[in-house]
Amino acid sequence: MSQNNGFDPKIIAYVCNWCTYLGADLAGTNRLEYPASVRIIRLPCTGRIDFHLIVKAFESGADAVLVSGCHPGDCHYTAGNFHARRRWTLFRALLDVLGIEMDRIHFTWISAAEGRKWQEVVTEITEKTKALGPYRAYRRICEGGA
Amino acid sequence: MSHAIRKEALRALVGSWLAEGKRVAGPVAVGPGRVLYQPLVSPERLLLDGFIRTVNSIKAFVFPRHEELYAYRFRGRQVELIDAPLPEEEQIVIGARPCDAAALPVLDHVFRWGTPDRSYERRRELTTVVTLACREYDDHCFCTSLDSGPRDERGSDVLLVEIDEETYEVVWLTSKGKDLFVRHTERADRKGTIGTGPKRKFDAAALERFLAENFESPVWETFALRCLGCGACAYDCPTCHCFDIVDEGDRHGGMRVRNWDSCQFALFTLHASGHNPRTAQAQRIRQRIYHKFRIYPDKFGDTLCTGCGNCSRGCPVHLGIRPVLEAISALERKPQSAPPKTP
Amino acid sequence: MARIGVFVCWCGENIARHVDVEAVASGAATLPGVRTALSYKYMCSEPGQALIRRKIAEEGLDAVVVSACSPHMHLRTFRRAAEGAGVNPYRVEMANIREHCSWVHHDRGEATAKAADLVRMAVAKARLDRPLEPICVPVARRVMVVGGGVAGIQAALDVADAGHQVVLLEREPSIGGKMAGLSETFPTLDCSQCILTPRMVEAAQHPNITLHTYSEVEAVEGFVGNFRVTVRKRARYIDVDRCTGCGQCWNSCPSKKNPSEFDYRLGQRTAIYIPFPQAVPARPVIDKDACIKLTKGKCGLCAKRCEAQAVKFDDEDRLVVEEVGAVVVATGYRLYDPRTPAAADGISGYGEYGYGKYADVIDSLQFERLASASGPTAGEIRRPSDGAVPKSIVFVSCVGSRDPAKGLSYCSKVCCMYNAKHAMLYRHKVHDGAAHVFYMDVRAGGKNYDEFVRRAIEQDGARYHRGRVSKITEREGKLIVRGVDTLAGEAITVEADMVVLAAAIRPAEGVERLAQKLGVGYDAFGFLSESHPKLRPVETNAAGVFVCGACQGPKDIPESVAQASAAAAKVLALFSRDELSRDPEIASVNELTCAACFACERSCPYGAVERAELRNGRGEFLKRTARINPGLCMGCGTCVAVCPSKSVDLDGYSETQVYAMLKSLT
Amino acid sequence: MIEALRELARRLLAEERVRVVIGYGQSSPQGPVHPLFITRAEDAEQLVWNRQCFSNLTAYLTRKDVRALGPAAVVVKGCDERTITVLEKEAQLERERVFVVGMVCEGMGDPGLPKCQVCDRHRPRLADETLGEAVDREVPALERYAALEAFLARPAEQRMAYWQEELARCVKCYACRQVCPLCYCERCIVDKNRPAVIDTSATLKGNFAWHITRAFHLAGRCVACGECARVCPVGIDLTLLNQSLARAAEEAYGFRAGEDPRVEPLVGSWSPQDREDFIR
Repeated sequence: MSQNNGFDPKIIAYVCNWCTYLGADLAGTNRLEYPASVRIIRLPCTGRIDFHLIVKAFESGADAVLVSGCHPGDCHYTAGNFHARRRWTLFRALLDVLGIEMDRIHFTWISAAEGRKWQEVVTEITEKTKALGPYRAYRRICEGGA
Repeated sequence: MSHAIRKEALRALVGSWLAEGKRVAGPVAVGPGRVLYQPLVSPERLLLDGFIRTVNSIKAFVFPRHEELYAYRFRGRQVELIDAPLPEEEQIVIGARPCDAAALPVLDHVFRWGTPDRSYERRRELTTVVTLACREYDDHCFCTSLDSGPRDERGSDVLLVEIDEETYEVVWLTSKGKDLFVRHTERADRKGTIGTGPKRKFDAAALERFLAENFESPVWETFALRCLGCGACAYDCPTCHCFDIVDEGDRHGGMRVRNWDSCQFALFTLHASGHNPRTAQAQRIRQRIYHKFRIYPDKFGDTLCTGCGNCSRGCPVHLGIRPVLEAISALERKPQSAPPKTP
Repeated sequence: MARIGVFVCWCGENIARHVDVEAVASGAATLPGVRTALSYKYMCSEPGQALIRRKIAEEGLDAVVVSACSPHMHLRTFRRAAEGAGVNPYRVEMANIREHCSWVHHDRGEATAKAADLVRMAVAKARLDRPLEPICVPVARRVMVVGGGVAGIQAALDVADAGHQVVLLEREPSIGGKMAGLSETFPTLDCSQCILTPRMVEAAQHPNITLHTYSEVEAVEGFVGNFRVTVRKRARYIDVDRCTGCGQCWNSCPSKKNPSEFDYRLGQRTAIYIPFPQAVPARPVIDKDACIKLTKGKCGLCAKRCEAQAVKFDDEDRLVVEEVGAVVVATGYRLYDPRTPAAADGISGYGEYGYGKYADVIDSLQFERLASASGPTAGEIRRPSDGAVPKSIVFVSCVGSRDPAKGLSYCSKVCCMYNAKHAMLYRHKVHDGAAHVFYMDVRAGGKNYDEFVRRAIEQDGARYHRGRVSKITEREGKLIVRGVDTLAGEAITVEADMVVLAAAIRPAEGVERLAQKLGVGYDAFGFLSESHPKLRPVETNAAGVFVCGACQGPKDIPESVAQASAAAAKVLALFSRDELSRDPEIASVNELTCAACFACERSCPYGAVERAELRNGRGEFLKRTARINPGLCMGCGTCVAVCPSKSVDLDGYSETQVYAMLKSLT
Repeated sequence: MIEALRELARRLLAEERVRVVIGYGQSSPQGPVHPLFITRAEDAEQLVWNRQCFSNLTAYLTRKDVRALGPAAVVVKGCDERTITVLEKEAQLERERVFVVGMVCEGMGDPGLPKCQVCDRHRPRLADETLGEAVDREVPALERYAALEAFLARPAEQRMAYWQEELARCVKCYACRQVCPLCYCERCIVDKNRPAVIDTSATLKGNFAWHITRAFHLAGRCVACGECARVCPVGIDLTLLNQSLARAAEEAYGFRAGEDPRVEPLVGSWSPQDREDFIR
């Protein structure tokens, strides 16, 4: 992991319990290797994932955030991901105007069957985040004082 | 004879302070029609004319809105406490208003009372206040009603009084102030002159009488309807000094910090038990007036207000102290039977 | 402060190979709230569980973190173990250091560091777990079986015989599935229809079975014990209740030349038809694309002939809601189509075999119809092109199977057996015919299976060539099959009259959509995922949904039937309870701070938020508030996300817990 | 218009249809205009109406001490009245307890505020009684978001730098929150301390968290009355944040907060067709 000046990105993944978490389980069962950069926080549903969690992840030093759940129509709770999708659409607009680096916030639908997609997504966002480097702008915010 | 400095020379002097690495703060325009005391990055941004006063006050330079008290670190199952370093940088506040500077001795009473506040003390020592006497006033100004005025010298190290459009008279009031200016002034044969300040807006003696007897008066409720319960008045006030202490940290440790707080917030007095002794805005407004004009005076023999009017100037609904005191003063003049005018 | 025990599992070598479990345990021991941390070879084994119980007693633990596999695998196991020692089961957390770590990160340093992080997160969460009591909900003792093939019929009958209601759903006009079209079955060569048809009739007539044919699952709501399944009953254009099945309609239908689905296009049927004579229900459907009345507006001969007046040209799809407590998926398989490459699946196809190009290259299910007494040739082996009796047939194994380069990586499992059967049946019917079988290995594991293959070779003279077929061409009415015999080490060419391709078994069309509706996982090939390949082979990760038959993986009839009975047994176990206990990880409102904006109410998928009033001890109104109905809340937490003042929280995934986990990563 | 307003206030109070009229007052002809509460018919002459009537008075409709007075009449401009729709949808007021006095408005401030330049609601539509005559003009959505557009034309790093500079001034006086008619929570999330979702410190970190939260809590709700930015003592232009969300709502869902009382709130409803081009 040291090809990028030893920078190991810290990526927080908020995933739903029923699809993406199981997708990641499947990646494990199938021994699909990927970078050890992601720390999963398991939540019941993408509906539970609110914008504070994204902000908090950056405050906690994340270089990127992944939010992932069931494909539309597959929500274990029928509509949690539809609610979430609408909120994210709006939230992204806000982050954009603030100049938050949108390349550091990823949204995916990964089903319980998509172990390979999990592997691909984690690999890709890890590479992308490595290329971007540490999220210095948010670190500056956190260390900026008053 | 007096000491004088030309305005360009003053600006150059500010530039030289900055060049020496000193922290300098003064009025800066941050937006259309909005002037705030801000740390200066260049002397050009310093604003000396063209506004009545800033919406904020200079208290932030001795009592910052956010201050680290000490750090804590987890060492296994032990907690290690580390004192926050005391400030070391000298700072100069230039262009302060007399009503800002006069607030410093008022704050001193609080922070030097009992156990002195180390970081406040240190900041006071490191800070030199260069005050600019007022030539203009607005409806919000009421310093004269509190026996202060446009060239009140309290709290200042240097007082600048305009002689003409080009020149200030420099009055050094402390050795710290003198050191800053002594080699940069010229001798002048004129002194700066200014007016008598804003007209008196209420009778302080009447206020005293009213507060002695009207803690339970319904008048507080009429003011409270309009108040939105934000903290703009307290945060813009040069003398308000309430704070909240919280811990902020991560798994390795963190910081115990002190942040400004305001008695106008609904949860200011919320107890851990869930009880809140001041549930109504009327109680909170009353508290603010009583603290400034009765509780603090009883304790320290001074008033917790310099009449700057910032509480009204920054108020979203133009309330603040002056309208309240005017109404009270009017009540005291009138027979008690008449109900207060709707604010 | 919590008293937490951390138990790090080696999972044999599974975790310990890539994660330094000792380092993870000793690191965990220093975390706030942790009283004890140790590792053990197999934490889920009985000695492992006993270790947890003993430590709970010794150390007075009130919370447990097991650092092992996925919580979907063993959280329940460890909750039970901890509960047995007096720890509230909802104060048990798992750190998934196997699926999410040791199996996917092979750098020992990185894997160990991540495992330590995962444990720290789990400890941070466990520290804040509240003890909870399970919620009880009643069970609807009614099962839906999706798929009316042999597996579905078996599962339906087993449950129905036990006295519970069954809703049997079939996409085709008749139940029976693939087995209804088979000729004779290995290794006994008993007639497929003879053994299946009585079961079909039994299912149709069973008082506890409601049959929906020509129907599919439209939507699924609810949860174990309380599913609401919306069924789309496709327009049949026949009033099934009126129809007597007399046959006047299909006998009079002028649109006769429609390829028969049941005969895999080797035969023809009318536009109004029953798929095969023994169809259940014995009620026709109208193929709306073939019907002259429905396409051109004239004809209507069938309606005129129908004395029961059962033909309804204005029929439309209907949606029916069935409330069931469990679902059994038995949707079976389809054959891989060797013709066309499927780029999406990474299959490049077997164009060189000429399937679809040469009429006499057919697949094995088509051969079943040729060999079946009820088939288009009445059981005589005649080739499709000219109806001649083939004197030489080549059977090609593994078309699509076991071929990761061009096809599918898995073995379709039943082809070796039916190839032998086909060779045998052909030789029984065409005594002078030559039966060539190209194979890679002969996989004949099973009772009397190998003997059956030996019989085909030794008694019935099937000629087995070990090797693949490389190309099939046609020359002067003959199919030239070029292959290799790897045992002889030579290329061989067989001139054949007919070629039968043992195409791979794939899950039925559209099973992914169904799986998504049910919340069941499936693998890259579309086979449904069981909960555990060994210990929970017919359960899925969606509670109350079970699988059996070929939808879960290729299998033969005996296995499918065994699995169906197993699924039925699981359903019956579920139905043996009056109520189910549900995880109490649900939302609750801080009614004092709730602003009563009811954003939660608008976002709740279950209508679990109620508007309530808060009153003091004297009954005086204080404020309005949202309130969660714990019977309806399923714990998705959408309300938490939309609550502006964060006055709703979700047990098990509370705000404090999530933030504590984040903080543990700083 | 002013006489009609005073007359209406007098009538409403005299007939006891309302207990309080929430309007605008002015202590001196040059002094600032401020909210005014009239509880006696004879005080109605204190009401004023001019180009300085900035406040969105609907903020008072949810206040406990104002509600305690009884049924209220409130003076609204076209921009303000939209909050009433939102408040009603969110179960914060019973429409029948409020008498809405609509004032036809030619714009506030001199020169007019930016929001007034693109106003398409000079005449209130939902009021119980509307005073004054004027015609609305349609404003193309793009024009409404012109300031936002211009800001978004800057590169992301510059936007970030801008906000770092602006938000560094925030002292967390919460005037933006308190003045907002839609920030009616009794216990704001920033005051929640278990867990503390947002740092209460007025550090850059705490200020970003706060302003992200304040703005996003108004997603699909903010009616663009602009009060938050107007009252900010340190002059932070919060309308840019609000506008970004309003425009996203309008572009993605054709939704404008408070426009149509029949439409369900944006957050809390969904459609399977909602766009998701950003989701992989």
